[in-house]
Amino acid sequence: METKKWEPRIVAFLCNWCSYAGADLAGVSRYQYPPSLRIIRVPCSGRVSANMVLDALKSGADGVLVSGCHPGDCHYISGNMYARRRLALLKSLLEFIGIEPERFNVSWISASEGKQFAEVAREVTEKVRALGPARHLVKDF
Amino acid sequence: MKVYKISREGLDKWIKHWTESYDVFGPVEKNENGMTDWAEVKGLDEISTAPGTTKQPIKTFYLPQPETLFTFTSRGGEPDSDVLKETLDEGRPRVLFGVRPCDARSVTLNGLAYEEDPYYMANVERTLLVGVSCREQCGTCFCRWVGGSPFGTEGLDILLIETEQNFVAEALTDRGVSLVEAGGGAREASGEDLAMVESMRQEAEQAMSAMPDTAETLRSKDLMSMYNADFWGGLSESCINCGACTFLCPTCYCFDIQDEVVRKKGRRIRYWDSCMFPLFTQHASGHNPRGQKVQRVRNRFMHKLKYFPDRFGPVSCVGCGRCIRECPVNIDIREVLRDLLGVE
Amino acid sequence: MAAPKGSVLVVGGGIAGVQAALDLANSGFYVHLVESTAAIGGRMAQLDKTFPTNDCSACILSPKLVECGRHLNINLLTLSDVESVEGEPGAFRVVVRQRPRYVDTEKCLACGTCAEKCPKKVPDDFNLGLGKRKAVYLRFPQAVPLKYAIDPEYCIYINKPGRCGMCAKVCPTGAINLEDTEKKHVLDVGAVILAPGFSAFDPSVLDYTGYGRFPNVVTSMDFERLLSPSGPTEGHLQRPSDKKEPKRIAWLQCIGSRDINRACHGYCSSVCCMYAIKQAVIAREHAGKDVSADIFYMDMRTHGKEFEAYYNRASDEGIAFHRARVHTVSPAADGDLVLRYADEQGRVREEEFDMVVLSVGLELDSRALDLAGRLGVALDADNFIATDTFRPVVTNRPGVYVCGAASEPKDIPQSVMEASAAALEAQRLLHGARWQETRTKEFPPERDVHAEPPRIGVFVCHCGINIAGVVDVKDVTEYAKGLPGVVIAQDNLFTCSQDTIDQMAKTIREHGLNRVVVASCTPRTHEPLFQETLREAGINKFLFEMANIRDQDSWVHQNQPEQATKKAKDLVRMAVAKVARKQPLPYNSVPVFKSALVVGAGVAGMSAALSLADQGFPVTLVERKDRLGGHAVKFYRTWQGAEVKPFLENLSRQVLSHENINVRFGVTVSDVEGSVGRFHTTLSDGSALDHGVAILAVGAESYKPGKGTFARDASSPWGRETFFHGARPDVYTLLELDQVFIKDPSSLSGANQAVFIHCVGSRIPERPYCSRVCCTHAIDQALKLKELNPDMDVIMLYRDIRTYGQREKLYQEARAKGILFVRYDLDHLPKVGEEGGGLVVQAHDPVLDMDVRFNPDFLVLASAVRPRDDVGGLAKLFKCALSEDNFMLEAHMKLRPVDFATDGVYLAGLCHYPKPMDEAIAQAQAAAARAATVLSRDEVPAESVTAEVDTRKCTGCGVCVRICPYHAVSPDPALRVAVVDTGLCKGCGACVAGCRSDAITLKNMGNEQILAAVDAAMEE
Amino acid sequence: MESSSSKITDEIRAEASRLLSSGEVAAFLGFVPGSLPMTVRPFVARSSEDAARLVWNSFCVMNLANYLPEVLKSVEPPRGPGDPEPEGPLPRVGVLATGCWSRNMVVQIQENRIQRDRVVILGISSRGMVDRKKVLARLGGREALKVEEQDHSLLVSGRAFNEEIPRWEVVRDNCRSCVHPDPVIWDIMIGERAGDRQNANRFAQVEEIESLAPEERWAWFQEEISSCIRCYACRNACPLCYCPTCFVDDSRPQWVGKSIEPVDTAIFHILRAYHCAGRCTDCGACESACPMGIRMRLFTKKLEKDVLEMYGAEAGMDPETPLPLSTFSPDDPQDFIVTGQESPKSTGDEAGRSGEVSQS
Repeated sequence: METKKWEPRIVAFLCNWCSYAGADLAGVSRYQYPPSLRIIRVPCSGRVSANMVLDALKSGADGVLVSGCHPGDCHYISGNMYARRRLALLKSLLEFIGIEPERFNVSWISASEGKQFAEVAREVTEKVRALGPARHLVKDF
Repeated sequence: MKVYKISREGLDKWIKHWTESYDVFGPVEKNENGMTDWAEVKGLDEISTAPGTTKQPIKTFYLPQPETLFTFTSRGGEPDSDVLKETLDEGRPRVLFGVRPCDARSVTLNGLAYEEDPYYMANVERTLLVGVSCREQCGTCFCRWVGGSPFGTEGLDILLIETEQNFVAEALTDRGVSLVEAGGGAREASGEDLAMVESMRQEAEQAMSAMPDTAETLRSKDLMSMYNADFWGGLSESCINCGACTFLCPTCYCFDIQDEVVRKKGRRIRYWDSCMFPLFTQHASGHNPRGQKVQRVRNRFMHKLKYFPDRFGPVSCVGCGRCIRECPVNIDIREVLRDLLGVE
Repeated sequence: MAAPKGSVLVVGGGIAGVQAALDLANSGFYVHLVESTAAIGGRMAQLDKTFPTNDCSACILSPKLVECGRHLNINLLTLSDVESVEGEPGAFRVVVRQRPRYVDTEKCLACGTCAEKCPKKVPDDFNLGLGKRKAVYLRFPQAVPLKYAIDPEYCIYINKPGRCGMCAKVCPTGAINLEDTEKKHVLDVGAVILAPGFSAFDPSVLDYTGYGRFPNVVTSMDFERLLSPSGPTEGHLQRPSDKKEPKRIAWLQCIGSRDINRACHGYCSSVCCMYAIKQAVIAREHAGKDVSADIFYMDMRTHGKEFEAYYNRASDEGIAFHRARVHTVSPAADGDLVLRYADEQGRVREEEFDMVVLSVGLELDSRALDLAGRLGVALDADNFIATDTFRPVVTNRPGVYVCGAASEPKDIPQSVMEASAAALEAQRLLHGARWQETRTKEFPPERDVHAEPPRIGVFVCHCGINIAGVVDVKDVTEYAKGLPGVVIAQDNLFTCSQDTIDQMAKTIREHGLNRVVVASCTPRTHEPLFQETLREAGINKFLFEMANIRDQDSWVHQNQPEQATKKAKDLVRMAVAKVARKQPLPYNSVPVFKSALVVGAGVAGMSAALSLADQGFPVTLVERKDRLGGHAVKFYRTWQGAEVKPFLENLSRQVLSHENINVRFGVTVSDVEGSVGRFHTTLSDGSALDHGVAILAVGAESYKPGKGTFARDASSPWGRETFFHGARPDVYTLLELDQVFIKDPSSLSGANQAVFIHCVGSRIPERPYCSRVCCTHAIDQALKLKELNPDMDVIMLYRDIRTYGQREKLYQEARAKGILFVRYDLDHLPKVGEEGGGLVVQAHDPVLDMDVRFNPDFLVLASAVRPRDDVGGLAKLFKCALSEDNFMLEAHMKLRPVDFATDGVYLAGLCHYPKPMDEAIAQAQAAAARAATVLSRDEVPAESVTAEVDTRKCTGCGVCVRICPYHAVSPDPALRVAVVDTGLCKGCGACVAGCRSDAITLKNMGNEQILAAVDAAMEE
Repeated sequence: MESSSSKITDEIRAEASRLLSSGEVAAFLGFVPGSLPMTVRPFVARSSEDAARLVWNSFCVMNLANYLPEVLKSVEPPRGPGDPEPEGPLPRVGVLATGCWSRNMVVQIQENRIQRDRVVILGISSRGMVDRKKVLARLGGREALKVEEQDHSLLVSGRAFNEEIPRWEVVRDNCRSCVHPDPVIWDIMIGERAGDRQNANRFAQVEEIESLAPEERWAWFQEEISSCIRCYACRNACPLCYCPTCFVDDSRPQWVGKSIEPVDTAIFHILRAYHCAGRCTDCGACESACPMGIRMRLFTKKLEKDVLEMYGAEAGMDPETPLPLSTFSPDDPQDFIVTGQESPKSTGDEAGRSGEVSQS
């Protein structure tokens, strides 16, 4: 039976080496999670700029997930470290202006964490689902 | 022209009657620093009586920011994909109540450039202007330098003049007469009233410094000597190239057009542009004929004070003083005007 | 020896043969790959999923097969058998007989018309007779070469000329040649690699199993086919008798293994425990969670990397494990089956099942036996090809090597390792002839598509039922046709199969496509394959994008087909939007510094170093201590009985005297810069070296319970047990006992009793893996004690005895010699105490269900092999990862067992996982072979997706310069802008996200492409 | 009695005149009086006559560092793109700098915008600048025709009114919360250094907003930016907004719409603030320049607070300390990371691993 409930749309920027592989592993291990994520493969979480996150929200994403290698595991040595600062500040600023904190999420998922990936996907989806569709920064006309 | 007399209460009733068929806007106190701005009103008591001009000019009603010109979809596959559909907004007519004469003039001046623009003209059609004369001039007012008057009627449908107890309403156009009739309760003004208004007008005009024939003088000057005058460099040095002056100017009407596409829904919008911005004249090649700040600053003034008069007659400035008031670095168009008039 | 030949013969087209062929072909040798069936792929192609990652076997294998099939330097000879090998190492003359295919491979398009019209239905041998095929057939859907063949045994025409001939009539290209004849190929090669694989044990001889009599008793190979989407039931689990979905399935272990009575195979087949668990897990995945799965076993042998965790997970998921041997399978009503078995306490039980799977063992194929005979290659007592402890892939015949299950039952990663090791032996032998007989690939010139509007082709893969079982693939394909820029959209059963790939190239050309989207599995495994197809079709390979509708869609939304289909459309739309904005990129390369760094001078490190040095590549061997040998110096003998010391002395001598090896004692690696081809490494003494590749062989440590508490975690089942290790002289670890054997064995002769405790520090929550080597090592030591004093009582307290493969014979011998085996489990742990100055060990005997006490003269702890604490630091320097157990993590657990995800860095030995010496040597050689694929080249490809500066937007603020982890961005002082060194840039994009001005972008991974995907994702 | 501002004015004139006439600097960046009360005009003095016009008062709200790169370039001999740097030292420029301006210059030095050795900094410890809008607000629509500055008050007069306003009450918010009034780098100090202010509750305004509920914060944010006309005075007044093409002007991709629709305005302000993260020294020029009275400084102030709390960094305090977003520490806080531990437990269809339900 398919459940008929509102399915949020979440843009997920996943680094190629850890989190995208972790998402693959979730599939290989058949861990099930809601069909809400739209995964965009990026080389590194360090590739994800504040502009990109805002663009996803502007385009109508109900939530955004950025996921990279655990600190210290970055395939590119330190990309995730820069990402951590950038995204921490962005997250804080977005919350400051009243964007619900649950809309923008950052996680670390390694290539061996298929289960964790599914759990993060579930957690993010359910939190966003509870908020309802995004309104604040969505461009529409 | 028909002249009426109306009490304060009567004016309030006008507004209330008009709201049945019009959206009525008036200057409303927006925040604690005493500045007023345009907002929809339902009665006279909402309207600010502070002297001077509103924060924003009334061009926001004629050149909305943004104005959708066309819509389209770009989904591909569908028959109407990528086909532009015109969206001329013929919305509800509206009355702007409490327009200062300088602002009202801007509609006429801008209309010289926009007379063939259906979007602009549709807005002119649907917008009725009820002006109010200026009894007090501000430190930044200079309408009498550029062909205006604190009692000017150009562009207005009705001009209100506040007398000691009442208002005198000059219905300047047929639209103005119908508005008065729609408002109801007005009596025709007496000869006494007319005489009083005339003396008030003279008093107010004489209180302001005036510079006659500015446009004629500027038109008669040599363009290249103005262009090459050496004060531009010093003037532009303090400019930060923001758009505060142009965006708050009632007669700056430049725009850019861009397509916005969201989730394959698209629209072509017109939005304000400013000659102060480096991108203003940038070519697709990357070349920019006005790449330097000095060129842009010069263009702003030359356009208002030379190119526009040369083409249309009057200067493209109504002397409202907003640019002087709001410039973060105190660039004062009156100094530029004096300098230009002094160019030999 | 005269100048050797630059060609190598590889016999057997299974995964081992394929890997050996690829390693050789990629390191400068020409390979003749001889396969007896009509297609390569071997047993692995017949498997459904592989443990422990549950990767789809065909999916991970397919790219290798395709690479092999398309490789310019691999000559594929199918339906072929080696008749003779004459000559000497370096110069063999080989005669190969190629049976007729009756189909011209040049003309066959694999359209299938012939098979459709062929009137003769025959049992399908690929499906082990479970289904039917035609006399003209394709071995399996992803077969390489993807060409039909006619089975002469069944073909009507061939058996009665003049009859039938239908295939020839309907073939659209005239490819059928019913008069085809056998061909004889005479090949001159320098070396021979045997990879003939294994046959599954035929259980018909075991009457008690009912196999052959009861249709619902199947072998594990049968069951793989029943699970496989390309199998006879298309992946729908059905039992043979009535096609009903079985709800109760039993697996019987050790069928044809560990059975000297009825099956004549004493050895353990090593892989059956894991595959049975895997089959139970997958069966429940296929047929639903209400399927019960019961595994009947003797010892659960999950001794490989991540295996124990897999076992634990299966157990947690509800798979039932019975330590019991089934003695009869008898029929019940409706085709059901009754198992009679004795439980551990000896009580006889009966249980009914819908289906029984026999976990059959591995044996050498009879044709391989014949081949060995013809080639004069010796066999061992178990009829596997004999090898040497210290030369694990070398046969008795010089120049002839062996790999894979032909020398001992083994799993896929071990086979792949040996394959690379065998390639290494050939490289070592023939390095003088490198690049002498190879050819180079020419791609057609690429069409300049800059000015063209996007013309996109979309290929949507069913992946059997992997995708199509959940996602409506036809619907997705139709949808794709309407997307902007899409010219053509097709769906394929397996997009990665050779025919689809060839068809794709053709479609690209015929429709003038300039961009391609494949919606299938993950780009992490399949992107290179499809990208090469673009190149072959004359399109720049970067004009490609994948939509991952399997791993990230159908597999994770198995119960939501509608939503999964909608998501698949979204993913395709995103890929189309993204690819439309991609541009051709240049193919960059980096010159190779032709020398290697090997870290760690244990047996693995020394073997790796010698393996490369012997080929002429300079090697720097770095050892943190001041001596060679690592832990091996503490070993007494290998499980085969060979003493370690002489071997080690000889190896050390070779290393120290080798002109190409520079040994650096007492130093460690302190910094690493650069990447494959041009590493620049700084050592702890401040010296630095340039090298093209690195092999990490830093070993592991022996767990010492006496040092610190047993467990950091007090909740460990053992609590803070130390076994008096370190406190009493009569408590040894295995290595400590080896020291006694080496130095003073007679001191033990007087002892009356010895107790061994197994799994000390292994298989507990804190360290959940099995240490693999300890069972064998402990039993070998027990035997040694019996040698010293046949009257000594030796007691082994164990959990499962994991003497995998031929190590099983030690276990048999131990039992024969009266060594007592008492099992314990985590609920009944042995207790060690002191009593009157001596030791007392108390254990619970589960068979007798009573406590037993021992007063041994000494206690031996089979303690864990644990990863070195500092291994993470080294891994990080080389940007390599660790597994959850803190061993080094290879690029792929199944098929890339010695590669790291970081190019140009390889691993070997115990830093990968606990392993015996022969396996460590094989892995070291494998690492060297893989390294040689880089070192043998003048340049290796470099990143094409690099950062690029728009100088008009750049302010020269230097943020990117500071951020770049590779120092690839530098300021241009004159222009005051940033400049990117594309040779150094790895394409991470950290600079891009750091630039406020949008002045630096990543080619094809720029904001334009990413945002197009975002926008497309949000479209309704 | 002479006010402190007029004393400083005299010193500035003297020093600027000396620097210009001696040739130590080719130009000197300061202010001259404006044409309206409470205004000054940034001015480039190129002669000692020019220098005599310079003025210092409580209305010097524009950050002069904004003009420095341009003025530095204007005094260089002309050269084409790609031409090598001219031989020998390039002409220098003198400039006034308070605490926040000097820190801004430090950031610009770190970002290769200006070269330390080419600027001669006249340091002034700031007493805080007056917010003209606050004065206007107190006048309630009455027009100030004359404003006279005293050390602790402003004397405001207009048509039929005279009013004395306590100075500190109308000082700009950024100045009221300032803790580093003294220049960080300078060559010549005008007047005394005041030392760091210890007691200023520098983040009070931010904390007040932080204490609101998310919806209240959003309402506040929307109200705050609702009057924005996208004139970019804030951006252009900021010395750190110097991108040749601002993100608002990018059309491929179009990060933000160009008009004043609330979403576009919001994204503009978010990104403008974000781009100043770790760089902004809270000079307040953006807010002072805004014709619409938007307090966009609050956004950057929030980031200033975060950067200080999370990374212990303050922009422009030391040229040797890398900017916070171009460095990292392995121990940077990451309590915002989602781990999936709050993931809801198995609920039928889409949760858990397929095949996870125990045997029945």
